[in-house]
Amino acid sequence: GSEESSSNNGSSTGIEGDLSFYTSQPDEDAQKLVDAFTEKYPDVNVQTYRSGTEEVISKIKAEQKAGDVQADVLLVADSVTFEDLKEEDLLLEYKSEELSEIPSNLVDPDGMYAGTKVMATALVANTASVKEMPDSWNVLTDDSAKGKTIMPSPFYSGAAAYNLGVFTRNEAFGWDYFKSLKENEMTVTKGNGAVLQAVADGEKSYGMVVDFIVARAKAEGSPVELIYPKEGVPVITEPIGIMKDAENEAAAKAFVDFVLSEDGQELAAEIGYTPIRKGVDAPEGLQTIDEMNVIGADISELYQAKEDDKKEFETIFGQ
Amino acid sequence: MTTQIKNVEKIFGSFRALQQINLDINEGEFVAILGPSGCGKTTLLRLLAGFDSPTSGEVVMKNQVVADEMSFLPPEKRNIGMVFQSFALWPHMNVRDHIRFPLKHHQFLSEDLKKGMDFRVDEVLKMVDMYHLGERMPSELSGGQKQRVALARAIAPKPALLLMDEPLSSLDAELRMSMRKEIQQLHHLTGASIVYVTHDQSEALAMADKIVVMNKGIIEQVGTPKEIYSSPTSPFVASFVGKANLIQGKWEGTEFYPFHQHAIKWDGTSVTSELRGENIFPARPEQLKISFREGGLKGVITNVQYQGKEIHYTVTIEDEQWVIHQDLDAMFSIGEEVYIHLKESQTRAVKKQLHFV
Amino acid sequence: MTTQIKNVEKIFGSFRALQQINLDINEGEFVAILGPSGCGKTTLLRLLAGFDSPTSGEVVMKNQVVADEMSFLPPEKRNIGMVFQSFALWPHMNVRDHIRFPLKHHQFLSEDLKKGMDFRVDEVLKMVDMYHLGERMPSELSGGQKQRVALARAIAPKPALLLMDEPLSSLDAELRMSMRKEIQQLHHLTGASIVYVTHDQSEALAMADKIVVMNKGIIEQVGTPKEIYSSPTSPFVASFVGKANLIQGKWEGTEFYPFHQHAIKWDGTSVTSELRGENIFPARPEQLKISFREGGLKGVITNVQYQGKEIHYTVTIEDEQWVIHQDLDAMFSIGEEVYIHLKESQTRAVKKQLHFV
Amino acid sequence: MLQSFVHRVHHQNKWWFLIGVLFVVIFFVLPIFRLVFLSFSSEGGFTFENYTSVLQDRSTWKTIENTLYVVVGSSIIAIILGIMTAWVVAYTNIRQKKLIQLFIFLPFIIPSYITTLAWTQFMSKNGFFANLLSLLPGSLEPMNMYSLQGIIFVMGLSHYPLVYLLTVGVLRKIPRDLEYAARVSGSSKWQSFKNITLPLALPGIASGGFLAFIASLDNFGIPAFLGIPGNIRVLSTYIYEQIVGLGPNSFERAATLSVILGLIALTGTFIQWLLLKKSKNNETAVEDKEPRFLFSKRKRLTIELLLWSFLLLTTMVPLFSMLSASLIKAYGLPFTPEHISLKNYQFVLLENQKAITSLKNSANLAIITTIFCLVAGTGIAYVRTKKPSILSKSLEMIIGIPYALPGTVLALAMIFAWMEPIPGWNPGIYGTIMILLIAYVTRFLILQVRGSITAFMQVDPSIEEAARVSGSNGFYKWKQILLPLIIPGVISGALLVFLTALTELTVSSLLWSSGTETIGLVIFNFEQAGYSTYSTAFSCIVVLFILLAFLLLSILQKLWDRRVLYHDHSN
Ligand SMILES: Nc1ncnc2c1ncn2[C@@H]1O[C@H](COP(=O)(O)OP(=O)(O)OP(=O)(O)O)[C@@H](O)[C@H]1O
Ligand SMILES: Nc1ncnc2c1ncn2[C@@H]1O[C@H](COP(=O)(O)OP(=O)(O)OP(=O)(O)O)[C@@H](O)[C@H]1O
Ligand SMILES: [Mg+2]
Ligand SMILES: [Mg+2]
Repeated sequence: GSEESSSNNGSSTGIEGDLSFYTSQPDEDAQKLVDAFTEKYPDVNVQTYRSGTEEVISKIKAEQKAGDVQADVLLVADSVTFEDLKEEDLLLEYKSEELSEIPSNLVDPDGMYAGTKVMATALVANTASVKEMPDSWNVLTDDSAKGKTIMPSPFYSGAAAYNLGVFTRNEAFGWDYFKSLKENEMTVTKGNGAVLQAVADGEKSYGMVVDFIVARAKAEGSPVELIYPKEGVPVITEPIGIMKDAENEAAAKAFVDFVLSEDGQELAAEIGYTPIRKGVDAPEGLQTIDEMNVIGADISELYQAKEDDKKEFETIFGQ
Repeated sequence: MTTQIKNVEKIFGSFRALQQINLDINEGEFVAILGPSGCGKTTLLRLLAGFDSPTSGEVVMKNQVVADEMSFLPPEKRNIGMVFQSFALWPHMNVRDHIRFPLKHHQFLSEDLKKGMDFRVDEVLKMVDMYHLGERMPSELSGGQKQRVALARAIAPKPALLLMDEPLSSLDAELRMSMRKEIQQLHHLTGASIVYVTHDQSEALAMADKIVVMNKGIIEQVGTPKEIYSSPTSPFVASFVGKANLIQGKWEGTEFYPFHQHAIKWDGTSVTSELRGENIFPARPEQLKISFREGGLKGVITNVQYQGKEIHYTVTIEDEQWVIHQDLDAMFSIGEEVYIHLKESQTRAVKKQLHFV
Repeated sequence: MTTQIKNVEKIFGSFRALQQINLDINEGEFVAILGPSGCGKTTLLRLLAGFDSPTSGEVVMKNQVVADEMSFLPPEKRNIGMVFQSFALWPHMNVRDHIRFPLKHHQFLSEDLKKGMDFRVDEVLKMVDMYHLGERMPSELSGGQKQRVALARAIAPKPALLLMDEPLSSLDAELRMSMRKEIQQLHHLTGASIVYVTHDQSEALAMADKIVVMNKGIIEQVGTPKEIYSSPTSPFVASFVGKANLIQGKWEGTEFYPFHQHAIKWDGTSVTSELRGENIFPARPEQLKISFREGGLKGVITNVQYQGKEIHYTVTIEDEQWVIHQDLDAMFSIGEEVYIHLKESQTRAVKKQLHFV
Repeated sequence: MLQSFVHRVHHQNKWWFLIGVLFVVIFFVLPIFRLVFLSFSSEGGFTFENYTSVLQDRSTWKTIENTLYVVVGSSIIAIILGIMTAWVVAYTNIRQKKLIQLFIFLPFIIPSYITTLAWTQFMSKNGFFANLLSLLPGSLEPMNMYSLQGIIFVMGLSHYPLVYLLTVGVLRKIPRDLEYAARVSGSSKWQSFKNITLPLALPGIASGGFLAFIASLDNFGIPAFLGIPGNIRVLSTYIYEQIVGLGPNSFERAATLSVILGLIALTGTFIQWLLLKKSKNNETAVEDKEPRFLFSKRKRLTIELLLWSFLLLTTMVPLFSMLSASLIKAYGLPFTPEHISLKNYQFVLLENQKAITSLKNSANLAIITTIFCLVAGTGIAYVRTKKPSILSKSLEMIIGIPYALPGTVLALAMIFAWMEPIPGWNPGIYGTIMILLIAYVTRFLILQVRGSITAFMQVDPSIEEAARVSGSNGFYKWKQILLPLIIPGVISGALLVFLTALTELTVSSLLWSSGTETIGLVIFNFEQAGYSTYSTAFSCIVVLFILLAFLLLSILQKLWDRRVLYHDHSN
């Protein structure tokens, strides 16, 4: 319905029509976001497709191969993924006005995508089995934690792959860190959810995991504690971008603006995420972007080295 | 319904089950197919029914080709009924439903049967003496009872051509007699053509208008019961139907010299030229007589079998074993030396009653 | 193997298939069970085999109770073999494997059979004339061929008790004869006890040491073939086995006055007291004679059936239908008035040969 | 006139034939062809490069090896357990067979991630089983679940109901006399089982075993959960890794691996054919539910005890872990009264719209899929058994492949095939619920086909011939003769289709669109967002829902049995 959106008759905003939104956010969160958006733009009918980051991207690529990408707006876990789409020339350049309030290192300089929130990968500990909370990533290589640690697999989780790239490019860690993790019998599991479950269960004592799900579980009463290690944490930003051949560009842009706007960011915080916009408070139990000690690496380098990193990881963790 | 089988051949894998079969079944005719186990009777019947198609040759019904190598008319379009040798009862249906099924679905059912369906079910059930077992399932029936259901199912819709594959083989003599009568009555009333497979020659002789004797996939002889019984044209028919002892010897005109013994001369007027050509005299067990009176062929009694109303003797003559039936008037024991004569009266009697049935 | 059936009863649902059955089967005895369709023959055999247990009563083998209401010895522990009426061939095994199977598994197999297994398979295959079909699967066999496989499988291991349920019903007369001989030979050689179910009285008469006549779930009479045939103790046995015409009349000692006609007097020395008590004279079709000679019972010929070596007449006498077999010497036609006599010789002949077989 | 009949019959058959071929081509050949095509393509066009690179990779061979271990091992476990349970239920005089049957199905309907999780907890170093073992002498340790054995074990347990379901009916239909014939021939119970019953039950066993085989090939949840920590890759997880790796050529590599997996599935089909080659029709019987082995009270009790402990272990372990997780306020809290609440159920049922929608969607999808498969699958099975030609055999082969492919791959193939079936023409199926329906039919048709083939293999041709000489070769032959005889097998197949379609996840996760979420997706979404308490609560509701459906079905079946089959005298 792009031809309708160009004619400004009737509706207050002038933005209307169908908007196809692909995302990897949890269902409920995506729903809240869409609800808030349509409250503001009642004439836009948002169709959501939600799945894991990997499935979403596969779907888009399959659609591309089959001849027609259906998505207009895309919001998935990490920037490396977007880097890949950018490479394949699937994205539309859009520099939203709201970008001025977003840290520039979390935004693509070419305007293809921009972060929407901050998710740090931190340490989780089981409060029943760990009496003294550690403050460093090194606890994972400590003898006392031998066989009691767990992390998500970079083969299955985009966030974990990103973390792998960041950690190994950081002097304090490097590949040696992962070698010692292996020596300390680190278990690798499919995703963040499984890591949290294993720690909450008491099957493991420590895990590497995204911060917000720990905060949620803790709030509900699970016996877990969230720790931001002093060396710093890698963060992913759940970037948002517009697909190149989006049918409803106007609505897509409005959607991106909304997500980055103050309203949108407050909604994110309300749901339980650390907002990316300066001046919006983080929810209970999570650090704000200002409090965090972020460790990072060059995105395009990460993107280029992704396959090699995974291979290296496999040689270390393979039997 | 007139049916013709023309030059039909049926091959299973490499086994030739039927060869060069030619047969006409006329409207209202009762044809019995007689032959030893494995000779191809069932195979022939299945071709007539339309379950299989011939490897070559054709089947014609009502002057229309219903089956050849290429295509065939399916059974349900042929106005037939069939009693399966293996019964082929439907395990989930009770006796009554078995008989009702063809009445409901047979495509050539007459109007009055359509109306009086329940009446017909009862009638047929009574006919086969299964009225009291109408609600039984096949698994609750005895072997003979199953066969009677199969029979009842086939005859219920009064088809134009009834194919029966040993329909009475599991029944006792008494029941078999009464079933025979029922089938004959049905035959008379409906004018259906009947093809009746049996291994029991007395059944074939008693019921059929025409008997087809088969052996190893070919037809040996076709004829009326009398022809088949009294004038076999092949040794096989003579021994299979009449249980005849095939006696070697020399023919001179209508005279026969068994074992080329010139002292003994039998009258063989009724023996067919085909058998004469093979230097054989077919002597049925009841055509021979055992006595101590000299002048016959000399032999020794080697086996005696009591058969109630008669006794079956095995007599060894010149290294051959003949079977002779005698009534109970005279008695012989194993080892006794006896003389064998041809009963004069037999041949004459047979001639006499040729005009009879 | 001695086997006793004591007071056995078998009930299916509400149907009483066997009642009060008492029977002894002695070591090496050949017992034929004869009876109409549905009388309980198969049921009895299945009890002996150990497939079912009796509702009450017990089965004893070798002085050991093998089945009563509570428990039963499984078939494989009984040293038996069985021919099933429905063949029960294994669809996934070829003919040869069918026969090899009991040889491999039978728990009472003699040492020489164990060694010469393949030889025995060949031997049995030849016995039933199936040697050339050893590799065939059951689905590729004709009805009679299947039955022969079932027979071969049962006799191959030479069990001590052979149970045969109509083992020859699908075979032609010739083959049946030769199978009979094989079975008798086996019987003599192995000394096995045989229980042989049949609906064919000539088979029972010819083969059995002892005949058990059953009807509607009870045993009517047990006896030697001769006793059963010549001295039936119940009207059922007389008519079922001997096809006797049950003639009403008055007995005075051993004299019988048919239809209470004082002018005609028949000698009934051989008739059992049981039948005399019921005022019945059992006259088998061949015991009567039709003639124009006055002095017999007057009747009218109502049906004539040609039977090859003899003719079966139906004669109506005082509203009753009698069946009389005559040889071909004399001929009568439908509607003719005739006189019926009792053949004098018959009674005497029967008496004479009682010492015979 | 007769002549024209002959021709018309042929004509009609041709039409049916054409429709059938068209159906298979569109639903099966097209997606598979797109996949094979992809495996041979690169930016530059046709190439073998994907194959050479995949096959030169050492880890591919290691993966194939693992896959074979897992698939063969778990199929063997499934077959053995399936036969044993089927035999006990079909032949012995144990009590409560209906209930037992229900317990046998349960592992099949509990989501496999729950089963897996439960077993890892049960078998963990300080879990229940370890405690049990410590009571025994010797230093026994529970099996390490993160290993090949662990994967094989859990997969075998999850797939044995397939074998059970297709075997139990076949066993009941074997005429008693065939076993008795073996017993009078002197063979013991075990020998007659081995030589007679087993070969005669082959149609069911081979079908069930084949389904278990290809189900293990496509299974992703178990090897993902247990294999990643154990660093064990099988084809399904490896393919997934390729796809989500998002490198250049990732799809092409995935397609190539899928073709290899498809070839393994075909091997399964061939093995199945080999097994079935010798199997011949029995004389036709109805299901004989009377027990054939009457065990004494004591023996029966022993068997019942053994069976029930097995059933309770395989169902109650996961079921209890699922139930307790769903009743707890927050994950990880001990299962004590103060932590128990129904708030998760409240959330799922009342506050979350999607859960209820998904129940409706999945039920609709499953029912329509089942009905469609029932008709088409039974038709195909009929042709396959009555006219075993090369064509009908290839048909069976092709239909089996989509069930063996990993769901993700099939979903991708569906997108390729259905978004623009003809380049430039988008029929508007993709993006609606229709695409899910089509995908389900494509994926699950084989379940019905196998179920129905199994049933047809038990019907002797003479049964049908008798109906035809009785004048019926159409509707009534089917309704009154064939259907009643095949219905148990057909229902088994339909049940499998229904149950698997109901909780399908992997295919749906790529093909759904808003408004068409399914049960599997909702559970998956909860799980991914870290709400295991919700996902277990919802799983419990689903299991309950299925149990109710079962109850309803068995009542319906009773009515059908009573009304339609045996006492239908009305027309
Ligand atoms: N499918 C088959 N494959 C190979 N041979 C077969 C097949 N069906 C039948 N035959 C053979 O064809 C011959 C004829 O079989 P058919 O069933 O017609 O015999 P029949 O005359 O009915 O015998 P019976 O009196 O024993 O029933 C037999 O020798 C049989 O073994
Ligand atoms: N399961 C059953 N339920 C009810 N009745 C049965 C069952 N099995 C057999 N009968 C009945 O028991 C009676 C005896 O059956 P059986 O099979 O012993 O007869 P049979 O003497 O062998 O007859 P045939 O010569 O016809 O084989 C029959 O009337 C039969 O209908
Ligand atoms: Mg036959
Ligand atoms: Mg019987």
